[in-house]
Amino acid sequence: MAVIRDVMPAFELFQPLTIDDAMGLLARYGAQAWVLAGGLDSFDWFADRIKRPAVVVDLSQIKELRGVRSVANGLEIGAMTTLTEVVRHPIVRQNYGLLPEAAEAAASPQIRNQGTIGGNVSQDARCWYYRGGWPCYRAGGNICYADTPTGLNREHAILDADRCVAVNHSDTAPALIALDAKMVIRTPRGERVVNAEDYFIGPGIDITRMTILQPGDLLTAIRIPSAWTGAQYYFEKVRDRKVWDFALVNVASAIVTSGNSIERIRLAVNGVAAHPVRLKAVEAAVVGKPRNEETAERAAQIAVRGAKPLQHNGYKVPLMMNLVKRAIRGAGGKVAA
Amino acid sequence: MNLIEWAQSPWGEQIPIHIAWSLLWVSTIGGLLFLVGHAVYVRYRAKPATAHSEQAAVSAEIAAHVPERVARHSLGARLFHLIMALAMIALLLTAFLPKVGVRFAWVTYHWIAGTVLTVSIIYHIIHASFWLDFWSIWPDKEDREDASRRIKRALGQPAPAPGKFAKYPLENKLYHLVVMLAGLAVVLTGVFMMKRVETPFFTRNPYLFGDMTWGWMYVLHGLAGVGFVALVMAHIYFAIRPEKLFITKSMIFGWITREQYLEHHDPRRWPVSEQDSVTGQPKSKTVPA
Amino acid sequence: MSSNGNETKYKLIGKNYPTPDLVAKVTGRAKYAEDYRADGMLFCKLLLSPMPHARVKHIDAREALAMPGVKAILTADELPPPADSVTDNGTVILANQKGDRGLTMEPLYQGEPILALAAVDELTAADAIEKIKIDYERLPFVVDPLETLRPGGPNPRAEGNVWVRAQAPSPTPGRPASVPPPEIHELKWTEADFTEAKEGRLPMGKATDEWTVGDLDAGFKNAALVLDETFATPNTSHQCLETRTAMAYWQNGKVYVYTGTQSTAQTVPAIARWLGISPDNVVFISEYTGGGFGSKVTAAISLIIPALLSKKANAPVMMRISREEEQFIGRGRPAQHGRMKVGFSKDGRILALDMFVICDNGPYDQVGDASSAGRIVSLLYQPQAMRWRAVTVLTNTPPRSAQSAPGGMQGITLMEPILAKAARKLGIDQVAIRRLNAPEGKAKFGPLVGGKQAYATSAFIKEALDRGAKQFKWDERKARTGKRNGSKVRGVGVSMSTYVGGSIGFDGLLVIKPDGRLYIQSGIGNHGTESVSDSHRVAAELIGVPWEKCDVTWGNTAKNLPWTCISGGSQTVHAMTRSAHATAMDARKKLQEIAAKDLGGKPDDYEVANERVFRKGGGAGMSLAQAAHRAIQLGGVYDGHELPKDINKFTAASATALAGQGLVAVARDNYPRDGVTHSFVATFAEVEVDVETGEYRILDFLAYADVGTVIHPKACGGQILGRSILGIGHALGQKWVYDPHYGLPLAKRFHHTKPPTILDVPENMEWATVDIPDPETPVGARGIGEPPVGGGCSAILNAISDAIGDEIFRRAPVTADVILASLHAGRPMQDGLKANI
Amino acid sequence: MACNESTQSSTSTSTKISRRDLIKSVIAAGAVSSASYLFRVPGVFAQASAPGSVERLITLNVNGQQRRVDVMKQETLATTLRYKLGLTGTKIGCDRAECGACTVLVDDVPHYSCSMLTHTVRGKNIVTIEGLASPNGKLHPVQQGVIDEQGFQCAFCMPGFVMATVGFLKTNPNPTRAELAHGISGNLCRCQDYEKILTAMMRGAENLRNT
Repeated sequence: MAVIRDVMPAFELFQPLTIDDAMGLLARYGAQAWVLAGGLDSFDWFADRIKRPAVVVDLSQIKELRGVRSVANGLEIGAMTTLTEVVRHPIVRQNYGLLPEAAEAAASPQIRNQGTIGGNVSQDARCWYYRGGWPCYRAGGNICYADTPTGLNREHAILDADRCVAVNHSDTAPALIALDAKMVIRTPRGERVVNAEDYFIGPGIDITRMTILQPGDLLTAIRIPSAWTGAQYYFEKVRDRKVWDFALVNVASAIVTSGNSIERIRLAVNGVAAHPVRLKAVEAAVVGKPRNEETAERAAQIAVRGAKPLQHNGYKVPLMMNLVKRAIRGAGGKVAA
Repeated sequence: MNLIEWAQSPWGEQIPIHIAWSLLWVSTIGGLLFLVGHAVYVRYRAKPATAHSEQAAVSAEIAAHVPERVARHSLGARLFHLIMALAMIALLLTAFLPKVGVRFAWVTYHWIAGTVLTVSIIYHIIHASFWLDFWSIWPDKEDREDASRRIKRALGQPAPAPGKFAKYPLENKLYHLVVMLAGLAVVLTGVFMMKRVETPFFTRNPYLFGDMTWGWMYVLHGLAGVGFVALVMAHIYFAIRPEKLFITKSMIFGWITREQYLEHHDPRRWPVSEQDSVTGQPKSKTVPA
Repeated sequence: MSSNGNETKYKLIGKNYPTPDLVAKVTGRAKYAEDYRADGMLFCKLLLSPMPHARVKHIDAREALAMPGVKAILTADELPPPADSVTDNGTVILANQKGDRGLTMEPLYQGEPILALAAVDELTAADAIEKIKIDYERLPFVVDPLETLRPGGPNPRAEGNVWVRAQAPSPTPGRPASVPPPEIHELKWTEADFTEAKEGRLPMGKATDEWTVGDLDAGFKNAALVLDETFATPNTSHQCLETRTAMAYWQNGKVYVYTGTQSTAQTVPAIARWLGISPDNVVFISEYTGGGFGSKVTAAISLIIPALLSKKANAPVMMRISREEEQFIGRGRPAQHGRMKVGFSKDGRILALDMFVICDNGPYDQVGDASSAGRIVSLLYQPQAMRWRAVTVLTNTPPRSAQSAPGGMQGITLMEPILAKAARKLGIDQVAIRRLNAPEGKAKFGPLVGGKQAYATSAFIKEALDRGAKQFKWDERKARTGKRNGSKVRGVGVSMSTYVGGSIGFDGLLVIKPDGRLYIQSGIGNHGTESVSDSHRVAAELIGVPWEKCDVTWGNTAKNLPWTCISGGSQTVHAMTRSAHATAMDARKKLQEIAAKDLGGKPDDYEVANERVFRKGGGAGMSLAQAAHRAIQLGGVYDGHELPKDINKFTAASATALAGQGLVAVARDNYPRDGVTHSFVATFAEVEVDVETGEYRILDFLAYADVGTVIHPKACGGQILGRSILGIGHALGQKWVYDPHYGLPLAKRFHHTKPPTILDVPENMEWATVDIPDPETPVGARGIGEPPVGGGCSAILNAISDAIGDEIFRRAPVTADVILASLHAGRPMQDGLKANI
Repeated sequence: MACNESTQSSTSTSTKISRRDLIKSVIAAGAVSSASYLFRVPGVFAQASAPGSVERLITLNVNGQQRRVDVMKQETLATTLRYKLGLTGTKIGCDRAECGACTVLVDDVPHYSCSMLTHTVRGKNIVTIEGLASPNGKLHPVQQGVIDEQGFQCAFCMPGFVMATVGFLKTNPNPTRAELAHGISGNLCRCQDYEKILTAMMRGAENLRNT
């Protein structure tokens, strides 16, 4: 079969109005069905004719999936809320400033106008071998082309790689982990709520998926507890182009200090593994410590323990260290002028 | 139903990547059907297996030589069998649990178990070749004659009664043959496949072979792998069948009783003597006429 | 942003004005190739080679052709054979049988079109393509020029791996001179040659091209400082925002082709040659072109696919080229691996320069980048002695073509970091060392031809350096660089840059009609430079007609256009202001003669200005409208029934078609020119590097250009900064990435190939011009498309090393990972030799 | 920049279309052939009954007009605008949300029309470059800004930039140069005329404030 790209294959389209109808459709069509949110990841796969669902279930018409609601001790963001809506929402800006900062770092204005937070956290890997349609592990094959003696892996993983060395590129994911967000998932067996960091899985567990979502599952909302409102936030994304580019590495942290010492902290990075990495060891090590260069240095050392760089991504080790330092330093992160 | 999963290589060529995992169910169900079928057959159709021909009757003189406990499996052999069995179980679980939805980081366990299996098999080959009665596990001429006799009798045709077994029944020998082939297949392909994952043994190099060669290697590994599901089921089944229990026990304790020996085995083909029980080394010797 | 001067001298030249194409562009009415429709238009899709090098053994398209809605397929077997071409001076360039033909049975790179299929819609076409079965025989391939030069390295083509210029046969008297195409030879270097590679230095084995000027050894002997540096520039795609989409149909034996081009008039003979038909049977429509940058000089050969399919299917065929297909067939700038050994006197003068370049040519026609790199370096840095050696190596990567400042950009980028390093080592100011080596006046350059070097028409880059340094506050900024401010370090960089700025000898054609308006025919391509109308402002200026009364016709060769230069190599404004000048002079002469005939006296007694021709010092005269009437009555030379002998036949045909409509002015540019026209740019940049992330920002940027007389300041500024950023892209991140094991491209998307966004450059960038007219051309205008490119890239590279030192990068682009890794390791962590990583 | 909520491991093998479906679909396509430049009627399933199933014949509100149009299920808005409604001012530069040439306003918000299904904008107000100037031909202030400053070179990116600017100015009518640059940073210009473009768009913003 000759390969041809850039012509979207035909599919059957459904635009349910309620979550229940969507679940019904997913149940009916099983693995044949593809869930469409903003579509900016999906259309790539379709247009390349690599992934060819027979049925596309477009969530864009489901009102209950959209918008930001205040709930008991926290906030609930519908999975289909666009990144721009997240960025502009007054309460989110006021109490959870980390998230809009991360959301605004994603992609480009038009993409943020259409891309949803649910889609951003659920996006597929961007490894150029995988996306190029090469039959790698993640595509169901038996090889990783990026981790070979000649593989080109500048953007790839330094942590938790298992055969596949692709990374997760979501900018909002580490922010949500830092905010201790919960993912609300509708499954055929009912509703499930999981911690943000448990929503993501590495290749060791399931080499063809980035999240715990199974066919028939739906991410319906993201809950952010009020526990971290008023914390000091830090987000930074390092990328090649200043806009419209994926993170080489990004970092997000929420820190509550008492006096000068760190009382509580949540810290996560992305772009270093197939899943956003919550740095629990660092968190444990810096709690109670003063927020100074020494602590930052220590944190950086712990952060990259076990890092296994490939031929072309060694820079990610110092980069991750420096970003962790900045997150710990806080107050702009960059060393004082 | 397609037996093999194909993919397009980076150069657009059709290459196999692995077996269709549905074969796992084929193997499992096939295995079960065999067990049920066999159980039913034995229960209702099979003639009493005791009817042996006279010329097989054991002279008291020979019987006198047979010790109380006839050593059947040396300690080394038993340990090997145990380790191999454990490795095999581990391999099957790590390979197929994820395929049926039990998700965990299985690769490391899998290659470690694989390494254990490989080493144990190497040990077995050497041990069997130089310390054991190497030929005792291979079907010989008499096995073939007995086999045809038994088939004829099973089909109700006239045929002389089959003789007793040597050390190993023919089924046992055939089983060993199949397991050996499948085992060598998984082990050889598995060793190469370790070049594709992170292990302490090699630097990762997936380009050791071409896409096509690798593909067939994965297919072979997969076929042998699912094959083992059925083989292991059958093995366990026979191990717990009442009429075979004494063999199973012997794999644990190493010996069978004289009665079992005399009942099931042909001393001419598997001669034993006093000192055997002492050394625990069954060794063949010429039988006095 | 300023263009000083010219305020008084001219009414139109040097003034801003809304170009005649602007309203159509801004309202969406402007039609680019994909915007045309035709009844029963079919759509075609391409089947691309999945392998970097293979032979097509068998094609089975039965299943595809049996599909409803599938109309026809086209394979390489059905293409016309490559044809010779004839230059304006009659020289025959023999066809290159090994060139790109649009479709092939031996694909030489992954993505090369093998066949095309036409169907009622694209989905049908795509589904049909997937049903086509092709048996390939895989062949050896190489995507890294150094790998094929290794002993026993694979060859990209059966014939070999390097282009070698063939010896031209001695011209037989009576017959026009003919130029044979270059030949492909096999060149392998020795293991000994490659020992240097282990130390990261470019191996320098046998070269295929070489020239030397001056005493190199003496130069190095007298040098106070000798630097020997290896550096690599990237392969980069042109990535015009409009892909080379094309639509075509046939009518009464003529083919109508709609696609983008840089050069409307000159695309006609190209299409005729590619299709093997007469130029008279080609109608070419290209009113708007979405960028070219050298990749659409005479459109693209792929246009023959819809043209031939349309003939076969007997229906119009639209071929939309996708962005990924554009990455394959859209052309690219060849990477150059360079090694420069440069000897400086203690005050910074370049005494000797030994330049060696390997040019990654791709699989097809030889690009001239290697040789122009040598010439540009020799002109821009005026070394007292110079040797240039080069190998143009074929690889199984997409075809290359000229990209803005072909070779010049690479040569300057290989040289500038060395000059910057030398200045640091010798303790000389960066501007000063450039000024010291900069060309001036009729500066000589390049190889000796017939014992003489070529020379520039003029060069005022020293003025540009001086004024630029002042405007950029160079000394102020210099004082605050290199100091750590938190995690940030600033650096400033300056670079010189130049490229060819004009050709000569083309035609102009205009008609003054009885309505008193000036109808200007333009054969220039409309691809954003605005020279399509700018150049003709000269004619309006000289004939004294306000621009409001001028109508420019362009973009459709059925509309009687004159023979025109290709818009490449920044020729256009120079060449076409000259022919506009000549044409205006022809109009003036004819007006004066008509006036003399009617009103008595000699033609010289008459003046042409303010839409009139009148007796000098006042008195009798007539309006241009009246003169146009008279021209029609007089006929002959006045209304185009008699034409000058020296104009191109293409122009003659157009003029003949216009004859009788008014006063027809038509002329060839026969003005003398002493020297080769070049424009120059002095480029200044300040960057801020974050040493904790490796990211850097361009804080400020100034390009100070020597372009002669500025015709249209805003368009000029657009070119200066636009092409500067094209260069900057090569510093920031643009490159190709190929997997060496499979020889396949990985970077195919914009987020991989990284063309600069609006946030990657400062929100305020400055440009200026020295405004000294070129003495060798009537209005003094030179081209400015390419000259800024090398400066854009090099100024950034120099600013980075000014901030964080010389031991950071070994190639362009310089990305965050390189900076961080090198700073972390304390040595350059970048491989300067591997290609496409 | 990604948005499929669950990356289901949908089979990458082609959706088999039986010959009958194919012929059926082509006959159907014949009925609308004049419109179906780019897409054949999909013959996947004809599940009309299911909740959320969509009609192909829909009404779009484009530049203030109600337009009946036959839209394939997988059709993108850019395709519908260019090939069904003849609005070719909207350009396709990459078809992958990477260049911005296809930017249009959907309920005043800039979107990449190449990367959204036409069916998702039913009942929304779509404005393209053709819809900016007033019927009497008077240019939109932002368009006028381009004329005033000779913004853009080849201008293939221009419609997208103009639409992105018009959309951004609705949220921030008085931006700084830096703010506007961020606002239109989802548009690529390969002529790299950013300096002049930004100047023209700033002028457009000024024109808009003065109207």
